[in-house]
Amino acid sequence: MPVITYREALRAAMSEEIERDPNVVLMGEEVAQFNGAYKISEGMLAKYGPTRIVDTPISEAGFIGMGVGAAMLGLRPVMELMFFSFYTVAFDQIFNNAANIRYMSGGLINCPIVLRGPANGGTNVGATHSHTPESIAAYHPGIKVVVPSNAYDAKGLMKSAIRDNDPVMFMENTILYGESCEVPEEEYLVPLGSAKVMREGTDLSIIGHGRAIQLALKAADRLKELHNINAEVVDLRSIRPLDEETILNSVKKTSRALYVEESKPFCSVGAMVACIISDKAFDYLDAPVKRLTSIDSPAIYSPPMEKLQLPTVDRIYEAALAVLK
Amino acid sequence: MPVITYREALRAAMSEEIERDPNVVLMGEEVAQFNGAYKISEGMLAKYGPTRIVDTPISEAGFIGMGVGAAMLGLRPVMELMFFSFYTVAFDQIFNNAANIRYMSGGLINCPIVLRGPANGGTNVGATHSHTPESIAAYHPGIKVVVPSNAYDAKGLMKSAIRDNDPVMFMENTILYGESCEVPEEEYLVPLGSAKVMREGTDLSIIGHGRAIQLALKAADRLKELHNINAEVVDLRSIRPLDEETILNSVKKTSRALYVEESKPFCSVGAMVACIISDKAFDYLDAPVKRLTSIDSPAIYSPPMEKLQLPTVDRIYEAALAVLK
Amino acid sequence: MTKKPTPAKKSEVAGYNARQAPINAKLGHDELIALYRDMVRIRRFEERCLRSYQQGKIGGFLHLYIGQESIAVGCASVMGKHDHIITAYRDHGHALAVGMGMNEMMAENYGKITGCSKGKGGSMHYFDPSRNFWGGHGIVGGQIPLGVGLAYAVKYKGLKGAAMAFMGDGAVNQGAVHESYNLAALWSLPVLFIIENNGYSMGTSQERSSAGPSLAQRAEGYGMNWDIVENGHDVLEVRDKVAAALKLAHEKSLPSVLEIRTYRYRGHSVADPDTTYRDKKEIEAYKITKDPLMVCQNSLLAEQVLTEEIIAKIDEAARAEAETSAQFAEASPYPTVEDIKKDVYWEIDNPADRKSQGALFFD
Amino acid sequence: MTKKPTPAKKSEVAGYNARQAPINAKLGHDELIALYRDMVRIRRFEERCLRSYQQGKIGGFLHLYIGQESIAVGCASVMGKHDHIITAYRDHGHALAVGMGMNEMMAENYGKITGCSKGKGGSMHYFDPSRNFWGGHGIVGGQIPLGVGLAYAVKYKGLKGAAMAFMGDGAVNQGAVHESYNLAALWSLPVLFIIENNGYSMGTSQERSSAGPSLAQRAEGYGMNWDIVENGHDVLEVRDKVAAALKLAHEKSLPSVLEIRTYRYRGHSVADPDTTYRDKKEIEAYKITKDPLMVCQNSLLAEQVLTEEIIAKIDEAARAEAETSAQFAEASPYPTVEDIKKDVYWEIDNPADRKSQGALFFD
Ligand SMILES: Cc1ncc(C[n+]2csc(CCOP(=O)(O)OP(=O)(O)O)c2C)c(N)n1
Ligand SMILES: Cc1ncc(C[n+]2csc(CCOP(=O)(O)OP(=O)(O)O)c2C)c(N)n1
Ligand SMILES: [Mg+2]
Ligand SMILES: [Mg+2]
Repeated sequence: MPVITYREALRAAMSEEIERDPNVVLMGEEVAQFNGAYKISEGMLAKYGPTRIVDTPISEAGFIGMGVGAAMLGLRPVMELMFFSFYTVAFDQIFNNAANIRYMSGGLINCPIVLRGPANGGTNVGATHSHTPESIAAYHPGIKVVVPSNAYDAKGLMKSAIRDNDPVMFMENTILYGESCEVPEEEYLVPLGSAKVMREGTDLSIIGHGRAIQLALKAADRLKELHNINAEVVDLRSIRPLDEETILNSVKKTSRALYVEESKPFCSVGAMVACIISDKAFDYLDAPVKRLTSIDSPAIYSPPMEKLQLPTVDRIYEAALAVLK
Repeated sequence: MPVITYREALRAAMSEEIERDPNVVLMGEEVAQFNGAYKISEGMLAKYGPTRIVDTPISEAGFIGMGVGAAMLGLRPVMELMFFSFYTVAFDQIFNNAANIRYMSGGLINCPIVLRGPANGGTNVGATHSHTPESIAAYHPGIKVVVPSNAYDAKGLMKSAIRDNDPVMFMENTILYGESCEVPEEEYLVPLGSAKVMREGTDLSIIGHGRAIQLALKAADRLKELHNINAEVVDLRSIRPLDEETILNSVKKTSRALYVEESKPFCSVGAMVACIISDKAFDYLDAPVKRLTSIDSPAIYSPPMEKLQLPTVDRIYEAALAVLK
Repeated sequence: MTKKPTPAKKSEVAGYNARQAPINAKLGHDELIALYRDMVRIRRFEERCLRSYQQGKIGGFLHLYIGQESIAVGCASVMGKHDHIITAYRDHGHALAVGMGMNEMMAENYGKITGCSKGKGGSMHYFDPSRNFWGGHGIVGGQIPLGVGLAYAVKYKGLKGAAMAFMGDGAVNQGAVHESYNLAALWSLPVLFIIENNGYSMGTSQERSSAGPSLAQRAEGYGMNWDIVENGHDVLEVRDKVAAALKLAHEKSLPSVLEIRTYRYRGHSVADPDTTYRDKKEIEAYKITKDPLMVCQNSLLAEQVLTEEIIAKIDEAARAEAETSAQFAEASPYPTVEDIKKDVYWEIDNPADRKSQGALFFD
Repeated sequence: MTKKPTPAKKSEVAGYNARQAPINAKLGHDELIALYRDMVRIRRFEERCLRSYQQGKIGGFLHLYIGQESIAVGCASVMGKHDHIITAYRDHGHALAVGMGMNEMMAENYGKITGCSKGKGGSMHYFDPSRNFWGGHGIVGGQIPLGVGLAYAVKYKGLKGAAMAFMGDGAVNQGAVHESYNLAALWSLPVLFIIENNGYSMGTSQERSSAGPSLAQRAEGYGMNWDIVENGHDVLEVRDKVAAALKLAHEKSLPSVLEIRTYRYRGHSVADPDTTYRDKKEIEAYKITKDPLMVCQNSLLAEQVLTEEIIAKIDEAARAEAETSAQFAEASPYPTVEDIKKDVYWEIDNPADRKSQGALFFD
């Protein structure tokens, strides 16, 4: 199977869908002539032309709202936010218009739009550019939220997201863009709402989403190596819809759970999942569900400190040991 | 003690602080000449003049950002959002500028701003006007979030919020504006971050915030009357800072907890509090922490349905019984 | 400096007469009467809404369009097959003008399942995609980028059409509006930004909210076509000026800003006491000299297109239609608790076609 | 339609000579040299930053101001006691121009605790309230309402001062900028909106992002004063035009929009390959004919204000200062893990004065 990067996987998914459906367009700042700030769309302008790959001015509220309007009339816009953090200036268009238009119209209107871009810290770009808005987005009924942790999922989920008739917020990660894994050449879809057991285990469940999963897998290796602890690692992949079944099955098996994520702690996805586990697997738990998040402050710039602010393999490893105590 | 409304309490708090500190100004749409869309500022223009009570155009990002800039230079603006829902168009100014400016400047700059307005459903104004953003706001380190459930707290918390050197989001409730309680004539402050046991009990803890507390008190009466169940009711009053101690003490006493709030369920404040309780009072719990929220959809317009979408005394009563089973 | 007098309107050509403009000159009696009738229907519908509101049958806000009927009717009357409309919460007039029925509208106001949005949107959120009507939006200015998107889609599909995106005089100071102007002008999108300048945003007079010589003239900063419809109460002038802008959009894919001067008779919403910010006399003066219905009626009477008899019939029919709609609404059922979670996700409403898995709702 | 040629600049008076403008004519040799020196210091500092970045000492983005030095220096040189500055992420020039030290700036870039923001903000987020410098902001256009707020506070306090709010040519299409224009014009706030038009927003040329005749001219829609500084590379012309707008702000409390034409030599940020969207020749042509340092140097040489010897000394001193700052940064410690949670809440950092209770941080 070919090994490709997360970046290439995203590009392949968008390209295939653009070829498949004439209503799919990719829009955003610098996606066309500049080939994308993070080169996700490299070569796509040359291949698909300026009708399908569209550079926008720096007007996120304007162009995302425009995308919502176009989606109402049948287009399927894929909107790149250069950083997902810039959703802050388009918040109203996303959470009032995209999220609510179906409801407020009594089901008359669909909004098949995808908003995508990197939603992570760790690249020393400071507090305004390092938002992790998955819990905020998923708070809103009407919205779907996807956070792929690897190239295979990135491709399969992106294709599902573009074909989805509901608005999907697709949160990528600049640090993962260059990471590779095996990705089949044949077409495949990863359905939204299916979590994936990335590593089987019996002693505790490390559940999480996004890049934290990659770190969790390393921490799990270390737990095995140093303590012969078998950690199961579950990647949500999709926050809303949420695969509660896979989460609960894992915890029922292991009786202990740790949630890992890059979010800030207050009202994060991890808090929600911990709350679901504590409720629905109450009788199975041998210890409280623990969480590991970024340290609770705006993203610090200082490069070595930002590394430590985010979850690390060390911190996950320590937290896992604490859950087992 | 005089009995005054929540509306009057807010007005009194702002008036006292305006008289006390020449840097306090009240700004917002229709706050001056129109006397406030919900008449919170009635009479204040006449009393304090147009320098202190300022009507703004419909430009929330512009005028809230302006408030942040003025706060950096020493003003203490109290900004009315006619509906708190309109924070959606000012999201960037609030969560990037107000929340982060102290951090990004390494502590050189303070932002003593208060954003206030009604953040609730139940008045049949539809999905775009009925946001409950307390979990979203409190997700952001740098921000403080307050949700008073009665006139006494509204006054004491507002005065504390205006004197606070950090940005405070002060979430009111249109349905409570007309509700009264005893409020002392002498000056008092309610500190941010102190929860209040509104009703003592031993059988379960009903914890919550905002108007849901008023409903919880009625449900508690009914539990007592019909089943001789003694429910303790704890009002957070402040979401961030959060009074974990009062919450945990209550649950340690009762061993059972129900969280009630008007939010949507996903990643709500209740999820966070349930997660904290399940973690820190793990050994005390006789049953999983349960939550009661609004039904998970955008706010419906239909008046009788919206009533049912929100927490009701009936639903709280039933949920409490379920926790005790 | 910011309070410069309004400049001479581009369209104030000496001797201009809307009735003689080609688009109006060609109108037959039936068409002229239809324009009048549509305005009467809006007014009678809203008067009936007001009664229902006062009876507590309608919740939330009720923003009446009374006084502005000539705009929605004039604009809708020049719409072609691929032209679209989107507006704010003051949407009854536009909805009726594009052909929506009073029953589904009134039922919506009552929060009934038979409403155009199944009782989920209310008075501020009417929609009818089958009639190219895209709402009905509550966040001031928030609908304008959507309007640009409608225009974008029309152009993308190669259709000869345009979007008319309506807003109030207070809405022009929202950032999203400015971003929309730039996008439309930059990409030559067939969109008409139509400002219904009724002089007030809630209790704020237009001069207290907007700097600059006129609202429409801001278009110049984007190199965009603009015009002011001084006599917005004249349905024929509205038709003429809007048709000209539509033509630019259809034939050259160019956007325009049109500022239409108008007036609202009622408070901002029905709950607004409407006593603090304007003089009763101001309202009366407008009613007497510029009421859209009366102006139209008088000129059609003078032309002998209308007769007192026809007028009475139209009025009676409109009242009856409105009354019937109230009865329809009254008799209709509310949505059920189960309905609350419908129409949130397409996938949930179409379970046979659902591709995703897992929980989409929580509690 | 949207691509109209730029109109005649208001300020292009025949025979205009910036050197003879009163504000410049009165400058002594030392002052002229100081202007030159400040520009050299910015360039040498940034060149040193670039080396450190390439060595991996600086993380994230590095947006160099090289080519635009005349603007920050010209503007800062006319600032009075109550004048304030706020800008975007391309902030090194403004910081040095207002008097911040290279050490604290370089240390900030290195993420050290000795940095002006204690290593928390990085290159994009410099601040120095003691020098009326309010950042350094990363969200395009987001700083502009804050600039209006600075002006509001100055006016509120009855001080004779103004705020200069800087932005790029790409930023003008953010909604917050438009809202700010309207507020400033409506309320007559003493604010200068200064657009540093370097022709590009990242890889997008100005014509591809903004419709309309010129960026500055959008001010007319708000009845606001505006001007274009065609020769933005000439520090004296910048001084003259900005001083005029400042005067309007100080004396009449009026806002202005100034568009200053300039150019950046480097990529948008250092990581930008800068090969896809402009021709190397375009850069070279600018460097040869309009480099702000060379233009200033040449004219001061011609006036015999500068000599080759002074030039060399200034250059040497600036290089040494920059080198020292890199050593300072290198030698400084990083913040600690404990520092991560400082400077979030005033109350936590001032525990003796804390009034609130409960947990402010979570895990
Ligand atoms: C972003 C936002 N801010 C404020 C409001 C509250 N609000 C609703 S309508 C309105 C006045 C709008 O006036 P205008 O645009 O002139 O329209 P009109 O009501 O006159 O038709 C205001 C302030 C809102 N709905 N959305
Ligand atoms: C709201 C927002 N959108 C996008 C970006 C990413 N971004 C940073 S700088 C920039 C270009 C800005 O160009 P311009 O305003 O001309 O300033 P210049 O870089 O030329 O100084 C972009 C797109 C951002 N930081 N904020
Ligand atoms: Mg109006
Ligand atoms: Mg630029």
